[in-house]
Amino acid sequence: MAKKLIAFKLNNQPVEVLIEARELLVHVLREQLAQTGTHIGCETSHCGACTVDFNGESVKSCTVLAIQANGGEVLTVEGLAQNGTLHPLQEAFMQDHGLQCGFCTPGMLMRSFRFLQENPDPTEEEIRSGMAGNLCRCTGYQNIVKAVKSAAAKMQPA
Amino acid sequence: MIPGEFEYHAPATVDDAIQLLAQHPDDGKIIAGGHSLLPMMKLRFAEPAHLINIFEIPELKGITEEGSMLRIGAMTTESELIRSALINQKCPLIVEAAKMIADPQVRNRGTIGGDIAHGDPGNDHPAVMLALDADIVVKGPQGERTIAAKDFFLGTYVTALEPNEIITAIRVPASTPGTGYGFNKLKRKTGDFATAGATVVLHLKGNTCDEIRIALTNVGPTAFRAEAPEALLQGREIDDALIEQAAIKVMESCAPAEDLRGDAEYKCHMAAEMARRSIRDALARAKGN
Amino acid sequence: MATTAEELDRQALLEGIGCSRKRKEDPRFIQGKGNYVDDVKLPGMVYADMVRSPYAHARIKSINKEKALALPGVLAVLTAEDLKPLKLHWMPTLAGDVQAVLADEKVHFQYQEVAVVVATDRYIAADATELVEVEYEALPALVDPHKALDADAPILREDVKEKDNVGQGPRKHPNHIFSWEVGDRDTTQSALDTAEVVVKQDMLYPRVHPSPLETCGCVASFDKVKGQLTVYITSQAPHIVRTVVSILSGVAESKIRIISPDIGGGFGNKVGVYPGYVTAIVASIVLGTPVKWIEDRIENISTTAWARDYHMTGELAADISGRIKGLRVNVLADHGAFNSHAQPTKWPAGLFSICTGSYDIPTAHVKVDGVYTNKSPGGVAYRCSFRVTEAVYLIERMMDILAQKLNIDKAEIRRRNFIKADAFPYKTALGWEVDSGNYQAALAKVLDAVHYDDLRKEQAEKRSRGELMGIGLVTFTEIVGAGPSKACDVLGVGMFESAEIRVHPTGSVIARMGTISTGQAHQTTYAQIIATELGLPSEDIQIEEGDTDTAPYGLGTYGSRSTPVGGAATAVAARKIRAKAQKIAAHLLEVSEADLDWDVDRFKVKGVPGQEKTMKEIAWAAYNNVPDGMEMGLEAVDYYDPPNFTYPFGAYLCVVDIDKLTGETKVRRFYALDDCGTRINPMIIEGQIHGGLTEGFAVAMGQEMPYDAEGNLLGNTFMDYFIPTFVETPHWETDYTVTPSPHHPLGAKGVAESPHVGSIPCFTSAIVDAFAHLGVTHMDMPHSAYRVWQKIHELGLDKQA
Amino acid sequence: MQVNLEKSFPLPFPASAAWTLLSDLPSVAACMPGAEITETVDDTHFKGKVKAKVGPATMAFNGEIVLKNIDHKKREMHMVGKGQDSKGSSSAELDLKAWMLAIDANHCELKGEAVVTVNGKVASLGGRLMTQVSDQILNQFGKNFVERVMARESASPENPSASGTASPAPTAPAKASELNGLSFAWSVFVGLIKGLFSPKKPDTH
Repeated sequence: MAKKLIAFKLNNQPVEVLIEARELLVHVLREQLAQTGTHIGCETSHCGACTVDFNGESVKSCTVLAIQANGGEVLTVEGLAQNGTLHPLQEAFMQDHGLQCGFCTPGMLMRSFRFLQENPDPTEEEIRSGMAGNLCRCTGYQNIVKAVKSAAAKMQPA
Repeated sequence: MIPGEFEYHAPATVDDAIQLLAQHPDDGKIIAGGHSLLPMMKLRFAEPAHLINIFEIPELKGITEEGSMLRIGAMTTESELIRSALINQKCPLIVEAAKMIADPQVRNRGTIGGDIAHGDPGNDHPAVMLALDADIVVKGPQGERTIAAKDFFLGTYVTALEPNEIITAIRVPASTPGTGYGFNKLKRKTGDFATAGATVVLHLKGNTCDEIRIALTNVGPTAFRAEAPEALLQGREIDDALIEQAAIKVMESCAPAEDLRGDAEYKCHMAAEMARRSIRDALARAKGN
Repeated sequence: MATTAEELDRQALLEGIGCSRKRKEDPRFIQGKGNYVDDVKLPGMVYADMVRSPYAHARIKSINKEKALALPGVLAVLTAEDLKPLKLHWMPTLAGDVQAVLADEKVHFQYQEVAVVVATDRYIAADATELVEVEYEALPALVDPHKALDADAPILREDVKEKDNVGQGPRKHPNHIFSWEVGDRDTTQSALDTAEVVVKQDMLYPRVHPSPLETCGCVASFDKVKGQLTVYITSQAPHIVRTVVSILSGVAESKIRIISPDIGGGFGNKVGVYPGYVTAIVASIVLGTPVKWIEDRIENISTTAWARDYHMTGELAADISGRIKGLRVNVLADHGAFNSHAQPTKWPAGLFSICTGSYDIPTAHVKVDGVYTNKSPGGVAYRCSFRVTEAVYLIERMMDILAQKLNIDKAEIRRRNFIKADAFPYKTALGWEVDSGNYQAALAKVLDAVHYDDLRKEQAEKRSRGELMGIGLVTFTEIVGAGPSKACDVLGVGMFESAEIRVHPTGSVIARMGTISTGQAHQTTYAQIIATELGLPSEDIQIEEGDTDTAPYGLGTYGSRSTPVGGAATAVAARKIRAKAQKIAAHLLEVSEADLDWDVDRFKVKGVPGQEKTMKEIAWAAYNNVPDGMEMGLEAVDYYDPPNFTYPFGAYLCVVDIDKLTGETKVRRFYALDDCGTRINPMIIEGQIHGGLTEGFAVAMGQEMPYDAEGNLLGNTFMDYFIPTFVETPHWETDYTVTPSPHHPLGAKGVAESPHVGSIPCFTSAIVDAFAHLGVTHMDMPHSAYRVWQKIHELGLDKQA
Repeated sequence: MQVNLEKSFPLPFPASAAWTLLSDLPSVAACMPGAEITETVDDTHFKGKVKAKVGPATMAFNGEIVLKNIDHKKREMHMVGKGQDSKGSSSAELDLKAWMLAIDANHCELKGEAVVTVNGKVASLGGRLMTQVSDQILNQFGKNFVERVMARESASPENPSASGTASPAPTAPAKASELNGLSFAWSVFVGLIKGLFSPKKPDTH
């Protein structure tokens, strides 16, 4: 089947890539664009390890076709730090021990990145429901909740 | 898990989409948010040769007020429903249901039209549409027609939508004084289909229930209205004893299949319990309205 | 030991043992710069995908590859026939059995590997798997292990039908694998015969799957010119993989390089050697190009190693005061189609005989029978030491049941039977020597913390109102750190662990270990051990593991053995360096070694303030000014063979409220006190405990691998297989006591698995307790709403007024 | 996994008339949605294929049908069809016992007991819907069967109700079709069969 050229913004940089229509966004990010921070965990849109920010919303990139990203904007964990400065969430995950094996972490960060824009001052319960699309097998979530909460506090305008 | 090959189409308008569907009657498939269809394609259960993406079509988006009705574009996502001030104000039942669907990321892609068109007995909007007495607006080569929700859901994956038609919008009545709703869904965990769900919309005139619709999720081949308990409650002052009688009738109306969520007996009981809760919630809200 | 403020300041700078040091691994993971197997991309790399059986039991009549081979981009399709000339169609298992690499004439479980397709990209490989035409003749499937030994049971393993031993002792039926017995049968029988009270209970520990978030996979790369094989692999035991691959392929071990890069969680699932790895290696050797094989989640749940599936019967004999007189346990173990469970080789039931628990039990007898069924092979330790989860579940359930029978509170019955704090080391009736413990203190601390008496009062009130509230209690003892090589080996390799430490002239350090972190942060914690032992800052200590070309041979990370064995090796290697450093310091300070005191990060001349050499100074001197006759350099290696296992323990308490109308359980409170001896990094310990408790919650409340009568695995995606989310997961409260291990160089015991082992029976204890006043003594897992409701319904508790 | 279903479809014809159709296996197969006999091996052995379309999902099975037993006296037949999907990842078997039950001279019922067994991916992943989908497929079969008998009977000169009347030409036998294609008629049919078979009532104490 003929390949198609698509163009989108990836981590604020324009990219062009030749794809088959059936290629999943997560595969194109990882294999063609070498952004391997976005992971594949379940492939049925349950685990959230493949979460990226797409046109200002969190999506599971295992269940989005790359061709659907044509003309859009995608932000992955690789684009979270700005000019060499870590995002407050990245700092908080380290500070509060919000990760262990690290496999779910990019998805957790990308979801919490968007979540804190949707809800800048969440309660613990709101964090838990806002992050319910991301699975972690290592941490038991408690320290991730803590990290998101402490990042939220840091991100509050003074 | 990798989908088979297909040709991708992204029509700009509904008419273009309908035309594409007409060109590929046997092997064309509409994709909305894709969270039901893409997993089936990745498992190679579904292998459409032509995938017609309607997710981005502008005329399928948006929520507007049309007199006493709300018109919801078919491609409105669950997240957009939850965020909509209009829906929150005029039809909060939809918000409550949408919040219980899947998880935040999936709700950003999942659409109300896709949820309804798929015909899965486990989907949540069908029962909500039945309880609201909604209209499903569909368009095909012959133009637009409206199908009442009660005539829409025919069986597992079988709906009144013709293969050459697309759902364009949903029309639901805005809530009126004296109307109350209840939505209760039992699920094993976040992201699961309901073990059983019950949606109730009722209207009180004084203390008398003069209108009630009870719709059930995942306890039959499709979402359906439980008419016997409705008939029992209609025109009555609903009290606990009556709710209990209604719950038994709910149970009798269920025909669930056994799966990992439970056997038929459990599911029938859970449908009854969800119905009890939804009737009580609806009553409380109707009295508060 | 640092005491002065100045010493404490210097000690703090080291970030050594006891410090909640932030993790060294985190910066790469939070920036998406981890390097997991699927991130590995080599020039010319191609992709493998599996053709799998739809049947649990069938004969393969024919395989036709033509259509698949005709698909552009397909490079090879391999079947058992292709592997036969290489003698690679079967592979040995750790348990002395063999496992089919690709199905040879028969398939024995649903999703079994039948053929492997290799193609230029993973999309084409996936397409091609559908084009391989396999003709099957379905055979009756054996799903229920209780029927495995029936006279008319279908014979599964025709390949070993005639053998009277498949690696773990004599067997009595073609579907029988082994019988294993330990303890004193006669004294136990007589204890049961003469006891004032006997309780007996059947219980099923269901088959569950560890499901790390990263599935299994590998990239195999054979360099034809150099004759070298490199394999990037999701393995918790890379050195063992190298040995196995060498034995299988005939390639010298020195020409094989196994690299476990970052691993996205293991939990036991990544201990085994799987057909996917072997076929990728073969394909790479055949094609001369790197081959990647990554399984999807369905394949992971359906084919790679699961845990448990123990059908247990426990019997406790006791006197009327609740004092235990004897324990008997019989187990039917479902091992699936091939006996490829991962236990130390001589232990067909792992360390299950730790099932006497924290209690002083005078006599005991255990018998375990393993059988084949048409299910996937496995039987690993899912976040636990070998079969210890099953053992702890058994004894803790039996303690509750005995308490109930005698109407004694479940805390009290435990107190009456604990091994006393002054009785350690304690030799159990089944032969273990428990190194240290203080169970009374741990239990007392927990009961105080939760106001146990108030909880019981609240429960009594709720019961009187018809509400269901349960209090679970567990006082467990684990056995971890396999293990003394006299007792434990893997394929004949003793279960030691290794560390190699090199101090550079400027005082920075590189150290390599034979273990491999799968999230436990070895880079962080091993550095802390070395920092304390050598007085050099953790920050300057680089830890590497997982590359068999550079790391010393080790048995890997599972069964909580990294700290007990790897940590000990690290400490001992560091102490060897410090001993040499002391000699150099004496030489530099022109005193005798005996005149020197170690002080945090330096040697000081006794009684002469200011006469001292820091470790940094000594490191420099090690490369230019050593005593006569001494080799230059500052490094050491240690292969640590532990004298004993370590025995972490804990006391857990759980409070649940159950919705009578839906069967849903709300875990209102979970209080976990762990004693893992010396605590190296409290932050990481707490994180491990949170994770272990959450996995325990998952197992107790929802995980199962249900097979239908035809042997189809139902529910092999994350839609059905229960992985709790943020929403379902309870809030955890943690606490600790410290009872060091007397034989471990640091006094440490290992921790990550205790919360899993301990929490599971605690959840069951709580759920059953909610119904205890109605005479319920046991309920099998998983305690899903559906199953709990069935009990409610059976008891008529859901009747509406 | 296995699904057991019992079915009953009323027919306004004598049992003997309906039996003619039921005893002809290729005709029976043609009533099965998406099914087709591709080869008649002998009187009791056939080869065939089934294309099952369930919503967006499509599965094509190739396999064999064996007529296990046919009893013209009792008007009973027993057939077993089994096949493997063309992708090799699933298999399905239908064990169907069907018989005509005479109600009176002009009415009968098509009775059926079906055991549907599926293996492989479809069992693992489709279990949630297997009962309902099997049920629907059998309902479709029943509907097609009824229509065929009706078409045949109304076309038949021996049929007293058809002969001599000016009734319009009988409609062509319903094409054995995929499940979804017939949704227009579905609601009517659902009405028709409602109440004829009811699910097992739960215990409602």
